[in-house]
Amino acid sequence: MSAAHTAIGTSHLVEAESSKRDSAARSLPPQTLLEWLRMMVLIREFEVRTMQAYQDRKIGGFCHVYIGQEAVAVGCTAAVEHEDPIVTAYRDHGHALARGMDPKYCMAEMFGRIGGCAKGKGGSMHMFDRDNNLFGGHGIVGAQTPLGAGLAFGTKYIDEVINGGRSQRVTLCFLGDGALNQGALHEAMNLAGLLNLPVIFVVENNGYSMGTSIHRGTTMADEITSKAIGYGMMSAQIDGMDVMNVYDGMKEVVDEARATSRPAFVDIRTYRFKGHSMSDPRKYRTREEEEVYEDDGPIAKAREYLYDQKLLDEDGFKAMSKEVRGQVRESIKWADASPPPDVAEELYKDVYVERWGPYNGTSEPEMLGEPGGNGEG
Amino acid sequence: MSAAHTAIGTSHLVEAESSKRDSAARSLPPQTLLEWLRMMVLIREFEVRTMQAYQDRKIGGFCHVYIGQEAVAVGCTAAVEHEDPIVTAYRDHGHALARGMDPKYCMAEMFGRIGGCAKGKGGSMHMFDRDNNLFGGHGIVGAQTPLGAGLAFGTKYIDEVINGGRSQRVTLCFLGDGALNQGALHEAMNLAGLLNLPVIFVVENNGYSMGTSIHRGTTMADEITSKAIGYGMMSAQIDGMDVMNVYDGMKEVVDEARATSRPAFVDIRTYRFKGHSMSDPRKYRTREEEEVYEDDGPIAKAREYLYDQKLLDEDGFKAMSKEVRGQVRESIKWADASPPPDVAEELYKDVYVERWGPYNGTSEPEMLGEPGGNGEG
Amino acid sequence: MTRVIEYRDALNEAMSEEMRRDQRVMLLGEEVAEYDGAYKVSRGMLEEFGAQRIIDTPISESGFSGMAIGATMVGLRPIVEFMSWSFSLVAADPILNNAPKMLYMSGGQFGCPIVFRGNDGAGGQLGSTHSWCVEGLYSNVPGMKMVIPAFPADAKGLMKTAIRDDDPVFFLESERLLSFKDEVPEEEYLIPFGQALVRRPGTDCTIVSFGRPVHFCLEAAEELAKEGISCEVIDGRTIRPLDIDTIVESVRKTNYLVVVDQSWSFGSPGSEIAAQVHQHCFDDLDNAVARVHSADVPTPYAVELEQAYLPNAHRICEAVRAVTYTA
Amino acid sequence: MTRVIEYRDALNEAMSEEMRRDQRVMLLGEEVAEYDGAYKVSRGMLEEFGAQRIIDTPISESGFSGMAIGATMVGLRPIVEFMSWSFSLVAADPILNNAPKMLYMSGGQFGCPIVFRGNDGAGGQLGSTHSWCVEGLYSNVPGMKMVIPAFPADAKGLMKTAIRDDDPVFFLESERLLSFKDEVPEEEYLIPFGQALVRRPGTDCTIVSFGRPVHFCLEAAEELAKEGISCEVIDGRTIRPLDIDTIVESVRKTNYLVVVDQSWSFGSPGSEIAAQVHQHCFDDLDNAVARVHSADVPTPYAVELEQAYLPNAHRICEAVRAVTYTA
Ligand SMILES: Cc1ncc(C[n+]2csc(CCOP(=O)(O)OP(=O)(O)O)c2C)c(N)n1
Ligand SMILES: Cc1ncc(C[n+]2csc(CCOP(=O)(O)OP(=O)(O)O)c2C)c(N)n1
Ligand SMILES: [Mg+2]
Ligand SMILES: [Mg+2]
Repeated sequence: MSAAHTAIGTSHLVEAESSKRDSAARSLPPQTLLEWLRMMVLIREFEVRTMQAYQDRKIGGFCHVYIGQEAVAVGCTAAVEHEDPIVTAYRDHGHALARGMDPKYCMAEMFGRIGGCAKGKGGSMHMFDRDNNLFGGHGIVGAQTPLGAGLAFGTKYIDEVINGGRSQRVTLCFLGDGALNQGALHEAMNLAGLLNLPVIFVVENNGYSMGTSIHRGTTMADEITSKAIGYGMMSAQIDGMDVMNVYDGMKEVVDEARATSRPAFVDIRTYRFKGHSMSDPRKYRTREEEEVYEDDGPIAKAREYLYDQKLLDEDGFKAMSKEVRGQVRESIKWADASPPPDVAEELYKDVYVERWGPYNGTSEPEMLGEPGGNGEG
Repeated sequence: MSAAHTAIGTSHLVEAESSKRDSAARSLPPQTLLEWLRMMVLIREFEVRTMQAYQDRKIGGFCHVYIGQEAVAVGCTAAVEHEDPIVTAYRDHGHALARGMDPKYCMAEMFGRIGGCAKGKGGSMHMFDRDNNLFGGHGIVGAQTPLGAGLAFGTKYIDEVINGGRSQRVTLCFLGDGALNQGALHEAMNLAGLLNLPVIFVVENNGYSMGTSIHRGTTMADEITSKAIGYGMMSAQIDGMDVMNVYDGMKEVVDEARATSRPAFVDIRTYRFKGHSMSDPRKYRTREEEEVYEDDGPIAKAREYLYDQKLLDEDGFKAMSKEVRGQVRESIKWADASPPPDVAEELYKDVYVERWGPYNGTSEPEMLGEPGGNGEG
Repeated sequence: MTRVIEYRDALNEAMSEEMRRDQRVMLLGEEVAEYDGAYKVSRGMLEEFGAQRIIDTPISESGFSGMAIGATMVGLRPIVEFMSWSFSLVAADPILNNAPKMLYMSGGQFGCPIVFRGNDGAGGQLGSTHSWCVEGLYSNVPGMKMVIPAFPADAKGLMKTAIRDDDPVFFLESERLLSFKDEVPEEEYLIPFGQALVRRPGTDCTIVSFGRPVHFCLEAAEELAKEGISCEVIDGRTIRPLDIDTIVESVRKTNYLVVVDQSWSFGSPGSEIAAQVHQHCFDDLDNAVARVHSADVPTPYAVELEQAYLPNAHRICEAVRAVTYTA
Repeated sequence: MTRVIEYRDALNEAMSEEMRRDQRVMLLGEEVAEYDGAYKVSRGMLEEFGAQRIIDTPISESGFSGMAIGATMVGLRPIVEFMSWSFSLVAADPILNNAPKMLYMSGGQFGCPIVFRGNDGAGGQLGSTHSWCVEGLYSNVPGMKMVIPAFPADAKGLMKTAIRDDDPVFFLESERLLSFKDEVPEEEYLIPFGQALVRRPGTDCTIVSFGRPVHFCLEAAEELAKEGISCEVIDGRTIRPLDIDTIVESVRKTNYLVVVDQSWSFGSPGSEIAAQVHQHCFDDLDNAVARVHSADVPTPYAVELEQAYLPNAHRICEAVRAVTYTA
């Protein structure tokens, strides 16, 4: 069996070469690049420990780790502002961490503890973080894509209609390559195109949906940007194994989407190093294929660059890794110490904003100030 | 407001010109062309009387007439074999007649009479005709498109797996331009592409879905064949106001789909002369726009050609029209005479193939001979 | 001050008032803007509120429902029109799996203040795919509220409440009632959810219903009154929350109950009310609760079949006579 | 001859036997072929039947369900696997608006012999969107049959009946039961639809349930027996058709009924059974029918919450004690 992406050997390298010439990432302060590396190491370490915790039955349900794809969440998140909404699928730990969620809330959520970002009610697939503008973690394949269009609709509406200015924010809507085949995505893309919504559909194209390689599930698998043509949408293909490349490619698309208030479609070529979820023997691909990708993983690549540029040395990396390990260890401790949600208190809570009773049906405007008002509160 | 299709003035004419040079239709026996004209006249007359009957409250519910689009059903049906399945949306009278349904069954169905093709249980939107391989009339926009893929899947499976031969039949799946924006279509197209299903998605692009012009509802409205690119599917654009042109264009696509067992996507440019349904004041378009299309309607066009070629003269056309009027009048009489379905007999019938009771769960193989057998019964 | 207006205009008034009050509210759906709504419910709203707040969508129920849900997450309060609830099946995932669960899944971070509205139930001979009573299907799901007004005044007051409500509201209108005219107060008012209304007081038998069939119940009660059977007719108004108390109170008085529910019988609001009333009134009932539903078959087109299929005053009268042992 | 095999293998055996018997039968769904099924239900079937009959699909539930329905119209008899019924919501339109209505809408011309099958109900901590009990939602709809086996032998016999049935069948399995082992006859057999089974005879109280919770009922009955309460446990096996007769017969004997239904309470199979039993046994019941359901909230992830959310033996025991006035 050949590698998941037949084109990876060629077009990816070309992309990477060309981006070396005029890279926005290269002109960023070294501290930023070091932070990216640190974040990727954090995600990796977090996920390794997540897998252990799952083996130890501290985590239940479905659990999908992000190992191998770190450069995507980190590079994409870096390319947008903190106010720009992000929404994603169930493989969402990386996005949560990259977006700034403290790992302890993420871990506690998976442990099903009250300290989790959703008080243990959501679980691994549903990471929400209002403060960090992360709008979930969604488990139904493709379901987050109309939501992504809606986030962009909402920010644009607030900026334009309520605040009377111009649209300022851009939404990143992540999806797996498997979601390409859900009708919801196509409806969302058409809506985004028609209504000029500043949303970027970011396909984390890891070449597989569960055991199905993209070639077996998706037409035009080698050129999925062709799916954007029918919606008159700009598109790009980006090598997702190089965080600087992800940043460079995404920055361009984000700037364009923000300036024009138009949607975009991005095919980021990546690879998941582990199984689909915790119970996947990965019979559908060869170990050789896995090695092709892992040898050239996103962390190694970023580290080598920083070594080359003398922005980091081995000791520095060791110290960074150690610190990260400590942080993740702390998050586990914290999660372990957090109590489970109290059944009497929590089971029936959060079903409705107000509990039923003789219900008077008035809602206090809370998010945007007074109704009819102009300011986002 | 400009005409519905901005491109119609140019690309349509080009199509028509080129097809004049080597037209398959032109080499058919004159009798065939005369039959096409007669069928278009029949559909037109049938629909005019349908509208009257609706005004007279003999027909209820939603009712969508086919006036203006006659060349599409007639040309497409002529381009396939009688064994090739056809499925369509709710604007389905034209397809039923073109497929060979006796107008009296179609009219009686709309009258809600037991003599209707579905015993009056379906109504205007649900014309089914097993003998003529018409698999409905479906009311939910886009719902028929996965069915169309399934009909092709089924015929291919029967031909290849059960009969051990090669795939022989091609399915025509008609849809409105409004259905382009239903996710189901996109899932169906991807499936058809992946599984090599011989199904042709025929868009009857009349430029409007209810009051919404295609430009307001669909991205890439001037070039909807771009929607096929993402599925690696062959596509064509055809002028739908000229039945010979429809036949020529479709014949090519059908032959190719049959030979290769591959799907196709066809944009047939047409126009509905009347409102969306019976209660549509058509405020969303100008009378001038309507006239542009009506002056050059499919019936006039075919008739002029036959006049030019001396295959028909005015008397002949008058005789034809008269005969058709008689036939439609007869169908109305017949429908009027057909009794309504008996409530006691029919209300609870056809819910299950066998009525419940102590149910023994055996089904007699009826369509394909003995189970496991090879022959299609 | 009241005046007599159509049900559709009561809806229009409620939406317009709320849109004037709160810029976060907007309306989207097929044909709602330039066409004034397929059933003219949003007549004139494009003109008043402009194309950024009254938005025509393509035929993409799943897409635009999900989009509207996403918009709530940054603070908007959309109203989504389904031309018919029958077309909401293609949007079942966003409306059932997203909207009513967002608050819970996110541990209370993101509510979903949205109104889904449109025609529910049989119109005139619309056939099998276009006649859904989605209350039979969707009322099973917690996290949303379900409203089904029978009168124009309720349509207005409940719609206003729905728009201000912080939870997702499924608002079920009836094509057959849109032209129904009745008194509607001119001023602003909100009708709380979860409060049924005794539309006609009576002593011998309780009849409870929702939405359009409430009118059949009133007809039946009129008819039965002539026979000396005094029926108390309760208009449930909301299905979630269900005002079981008002029903129970009435049954304690009349000792008989007929539930009239236009949805199919199996696992419906009708079965729920029957089950709950038996629970609460085990010692009060002098007969089992009787139920009148649409026939348990796909909706037929032919007018004779459709009439026999739907609940109507005649069938309600029969049920009341049977349950009160006066048949 | 019987042997002890897993529930998943009983399903596999049924499908394989029918596919050997009838070439019109094929299986399609996500990961059913090369991956042997996400839950290994179709293990080995690709090998035996080849890629034309065991078909991996993309993640397009609406598309492939509709496709399979179309295929029935030219004579095939597909089995469609939903990896989970929770993912069937995106396919609600084809499975509810097409399959169960095709025969009626076409005036008897086109039946729809298809089986939709997959995991239903909560798995282990799968959270809000992945834990649907679709019987609560879909059983309202006429035109389809609904099967929900609790034991491997039933899984086999009912699956074979489902495949041979000429109507659409919704076949609800349980992820939590797939590894459950029990005796299953080796030979071919068909179990008719609409026949409930008394799993445990008893005299003091009837408990009726469907699918996985039947096991909790048996546990509860065991527990209650120690307290001297003899429960008759009925396994409904099919929800449509519902074998109300067997339930009624039992209630006439025990005079008490507890319905255990893992779906949400409102408008569920549980409410339907309660309503029907009150109708049929008005004079036989010594107390109102009690119901045990999942809590009326979205499914929580945390294990403590999920346990409290789901029906279990403990809650069933409490319900039986309460209903029989022995609490
Ligand atoms: C509608 C729906 N169908 C099926 C599933 C089960 N499922 C969960 S993840 C998955 C594969 C998705 O693959 P992809 O989109 O490529 O994302 P990746 O796992 O590679 O990140 C499937 C089939 C689901 N969650 N939702
Ligand atoms: C899913 C769904 N949404 C909405 C409708 C209501 N509706 C019926 S026809 C129609 C317009 C369809 O336009 P088009 O596909 O272009 O077909 P045409 O009427 O032009 O033949 C709409 C919105 C429906 N039947 N199904
Ligand atoms: Mg993938
Ligand atoms: Mg159209």
